[in-house]
Amino acid sequence: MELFVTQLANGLVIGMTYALVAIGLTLIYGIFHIINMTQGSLYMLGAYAAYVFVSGAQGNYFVAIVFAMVAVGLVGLLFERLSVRPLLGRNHLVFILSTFGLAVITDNLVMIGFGPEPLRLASPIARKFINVQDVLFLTQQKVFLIVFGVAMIVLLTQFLKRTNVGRGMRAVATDQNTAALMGINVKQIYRVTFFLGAAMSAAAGALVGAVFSIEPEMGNLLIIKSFAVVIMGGMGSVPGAFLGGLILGVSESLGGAYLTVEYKDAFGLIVMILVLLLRPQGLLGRRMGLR
Amino acid sequence: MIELSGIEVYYGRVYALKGIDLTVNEGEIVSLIGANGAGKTTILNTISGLLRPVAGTIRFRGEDISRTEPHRILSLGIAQVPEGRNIFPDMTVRENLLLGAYQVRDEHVIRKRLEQAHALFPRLAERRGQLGGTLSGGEQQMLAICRGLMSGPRLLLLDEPSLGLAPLIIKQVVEAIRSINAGGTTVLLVEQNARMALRISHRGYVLETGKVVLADTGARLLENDQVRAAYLGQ
Amino acid sequence: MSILHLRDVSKHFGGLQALSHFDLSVPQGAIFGLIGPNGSGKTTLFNVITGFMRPSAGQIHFNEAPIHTQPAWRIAQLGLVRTFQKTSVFADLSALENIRVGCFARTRGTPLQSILRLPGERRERRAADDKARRILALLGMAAAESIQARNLPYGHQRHLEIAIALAAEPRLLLLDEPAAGLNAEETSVLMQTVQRIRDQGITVLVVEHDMKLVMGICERIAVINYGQKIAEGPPEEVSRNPDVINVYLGEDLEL
Amino acid sequence: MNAVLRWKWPLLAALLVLLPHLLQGEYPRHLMILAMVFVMLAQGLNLTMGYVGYLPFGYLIFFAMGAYASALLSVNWGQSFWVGLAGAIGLTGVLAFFIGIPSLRLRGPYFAIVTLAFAEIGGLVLNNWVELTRGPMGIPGIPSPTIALPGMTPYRINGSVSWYYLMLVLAVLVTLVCQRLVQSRTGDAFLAIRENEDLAESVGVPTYRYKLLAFVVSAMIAGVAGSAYAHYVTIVSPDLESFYFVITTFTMVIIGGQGTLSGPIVGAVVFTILPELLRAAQLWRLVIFGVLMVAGIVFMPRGIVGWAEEQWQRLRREGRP
Repeated sequence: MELFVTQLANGLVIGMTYALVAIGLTLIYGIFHIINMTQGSLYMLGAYAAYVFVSGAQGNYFVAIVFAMVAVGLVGLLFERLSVRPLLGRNHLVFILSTFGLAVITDNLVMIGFGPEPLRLASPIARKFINVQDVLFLTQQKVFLIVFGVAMIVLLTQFLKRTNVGRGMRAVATDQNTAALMGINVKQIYRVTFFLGAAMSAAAGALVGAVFSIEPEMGNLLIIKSFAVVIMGGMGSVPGAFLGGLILGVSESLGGAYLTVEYKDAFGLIVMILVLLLRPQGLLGRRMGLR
Repeated sequence: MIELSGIEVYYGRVYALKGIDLTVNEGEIVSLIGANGAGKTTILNTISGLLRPVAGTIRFRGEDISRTEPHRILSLGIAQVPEGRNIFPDMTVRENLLLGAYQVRDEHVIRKRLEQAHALFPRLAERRGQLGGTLSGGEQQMLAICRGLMSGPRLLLLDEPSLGLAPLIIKQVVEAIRSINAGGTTVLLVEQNARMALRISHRGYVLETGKVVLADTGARLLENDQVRAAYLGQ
Repeated sequence: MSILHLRDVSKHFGGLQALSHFDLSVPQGAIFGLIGPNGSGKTTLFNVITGFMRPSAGQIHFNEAPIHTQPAWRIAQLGLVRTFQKTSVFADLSALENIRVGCFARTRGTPLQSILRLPGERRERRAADDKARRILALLGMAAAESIQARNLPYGHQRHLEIAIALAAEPRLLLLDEPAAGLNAEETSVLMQTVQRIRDQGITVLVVEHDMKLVMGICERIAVINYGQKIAEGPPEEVSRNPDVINVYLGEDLEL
Repeated sequence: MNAVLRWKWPLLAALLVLLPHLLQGEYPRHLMILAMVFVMLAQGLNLTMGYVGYLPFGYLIFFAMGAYASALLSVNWGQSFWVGLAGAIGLTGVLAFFIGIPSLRLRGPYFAIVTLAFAEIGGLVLNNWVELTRGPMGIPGIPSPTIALPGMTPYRINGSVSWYYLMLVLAVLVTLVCQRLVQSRTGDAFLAIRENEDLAESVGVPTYRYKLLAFVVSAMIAGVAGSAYAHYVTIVSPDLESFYFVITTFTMVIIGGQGTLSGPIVGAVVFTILPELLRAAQLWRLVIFGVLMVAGIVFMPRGIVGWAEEQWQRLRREGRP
């Protein structure tokens, strides 16, 4: 029982990370119809940005999260400028390669700057425990991560639903030309989307970085796993990405505890392959607006 | 109000418009008619800024807008109701209308225009919480027209508003167009249903493969044999 | 005798009925026109005939053989070849290479033969090159042989499209809006080309909204609206049909 | 100039044969050997990516699988290099066939991502099936190949010169197979799929079969490269699928020139040697590759070879008024 509850909680922590990164992926896919391979690197950058803020500038960890989101959001804008905008109108495959190239550059620059060894992102609540009925001992950091993640996702969905720019993003995702006829500045929407997508991943990195350690390669497997999450939840769907992320996180955690530790990383991939193969038409034929 | 002179547009290497000259005066309903592929929609999309002309100028109230971006053109007072309605299917009727008012900052103005829309088509008020994709074709057309009006345009471009609608609904749409025009909005109307369009227009232009072949008052064009020829190749 | 026969063909997408109970017989050796307004189901019909979509119900026979369960490439190899509405060429390949692809259906070399460079394979390929050059010459495009398709003038691209289809040696050629984007002069050249193709014994089914072209060259016309056939007959008869006039000019409403 | 053009093939052949004698020292020869491995890898990738227009993102898993197949056959089961090579080709071919059957129903980015997922799963297997693969430790002690023809004393490939010739022969064979495939009816089908899949299908090309064919041949070529590489470095480990190989191979094809036969060769040679010239910047190697990859995609979409062809044609046009 204890093991189960603990693993479940850990699964939710991991799952929230997947969800945040996957949301970034899904937002960008929704608007550009491209797969942004830098999403894992942005996540890693988020962790390092927070680290620099906390360890380098002696800043507060919670402010560091916001700092990481803004700073990495700006990096996202740079990425959009470098590897997406110049290629608009070209075959979709080039985007996978160009963003992959950027991811390699980013990961290795961080490797050069900070070294390959794992670093610790210090959070004041990383070692404070919450005791739930003597069955579950959780660090406050993990609880905070889940709460913060949920808050981000709620904020984002409300943003998409209620604000003018949010509606504009959904409109551009569905039909760019008609959106332009509504007076929406499509290029501006592009930038907002990349900023938000990057900031979401950065938040995940800054949060999870204080749970585990941070290293330049921490985003490597994440990109394809969050793609799996997006496929499971439905392309372009924010709630779907949230749910898919949690499901994958929990099943990895429980599967890792009860079935196989070695292959837990394969769960999401196998599910994704199955989804894509069993109903490719349903998936590809569906409208891919933001929901 | 708007004047196109010598407009040429290409899709890649294919010419779509070859030297279009046309004017719409303040307060008019002007219709563009012609067979499929004659270039009617292309003219509207060029005015809206979705397409760039390679030659020619478009003047709107004296200002050259032929190189202006779509969102700026809207803010100058030109709104387009696109062909096929292009309602955002995953958004509610209300959200669709709000998108039409994307550039309007003043809440009061938005509320007033929503009321006007609901007055124009009471059906939309009933359906305000429903998703756009679940509306019938007629309701979608009503929504599209109102969405176009939400920005408070001086010139409304209507692309095939009767497409695929039952005669009864077409009548409602026509009534709406007339009342919009009576309210002071200039209308440029593209239609396949030439008889309907010409009946309600002050003037009309007949297009054939990217060129204007006839221009006259609506009533006179209705009687013209060349109009039939343009459609039926007789 | 009819070369293509559709019986009770329907196609729906979810709740949308794109084609309903469509019957059609295309006589051997004819130039047959299919017209209808935008969104009437013409292109769906084309896709269903050529195997790019499966009909939801009904049967399609080509030369007496059922084809509605065959994949598109097999239907093409049987001799039913189509063109596309939007210009469809192999943009980065030269004109000659484009047509050589068209020869694919009429050559037999296997990948293994290719790797081993067996003499038969090479002979076949030279023959395909010769055929491609002949077709280019026929269309007056011999000089364009090594020019990339994307760099050809638009009229030539549309001709190249037909050339690719001809290289596949069709018995029935389906042309999807071949005159779209052509000017009057180019259209009249196209009309002559279509007639020449038919004179070689190839049946032609052409979808167009340019009524002049259809009226000018088709012996028989079917009119489709809302996925249903509303009229069929010789051009003069069809153009006097009140239903057709309503579809094209709009219903005469009391306003 | 024309004389050079007429003699280019014999000249090139002579150069390639004499190269290990012109280059003294183990290290330059090692680089040439490595370049040949990359020529094979790049040619294989180019077949699917450049000619058919599908991006097999997880391509490097076939390199790793080929290497492991060969290593296991020779180390665990005492087979010769040649059996190992055949085993590598067989295994990668079968794997690609079964991965390709479902994956190739997907188009565009979905295909790329699914192959990547398969590759990740493959990587997990290599890392975790410890009884067979020894996990991250890898399999050391892979023997050198021996050439034994009837009536001849077995000749052991040993030392950089003989390794160079073996790799050269393999790379030339691979290139020949690619050349013959793409300059044939099969190649017409490949290009047609890349340019316009629907149009290809409409003139009778069974596009699915040909995509599968290209994918399987690509994988088998990676298998050959993997097998030969394993025996050359005498150890295999899951690193064969690492970022280093992925980014290197993709950059070679992209910058060399996709959809050309010489592009992958140019790319492989340049990008094997270039990093060595930048040895001071060892640390920066992957960054530089990344920059080149992005810059290549943005500014030189047709690669060095494509660019050179354009320049050549322009020169010819200008030379002939």
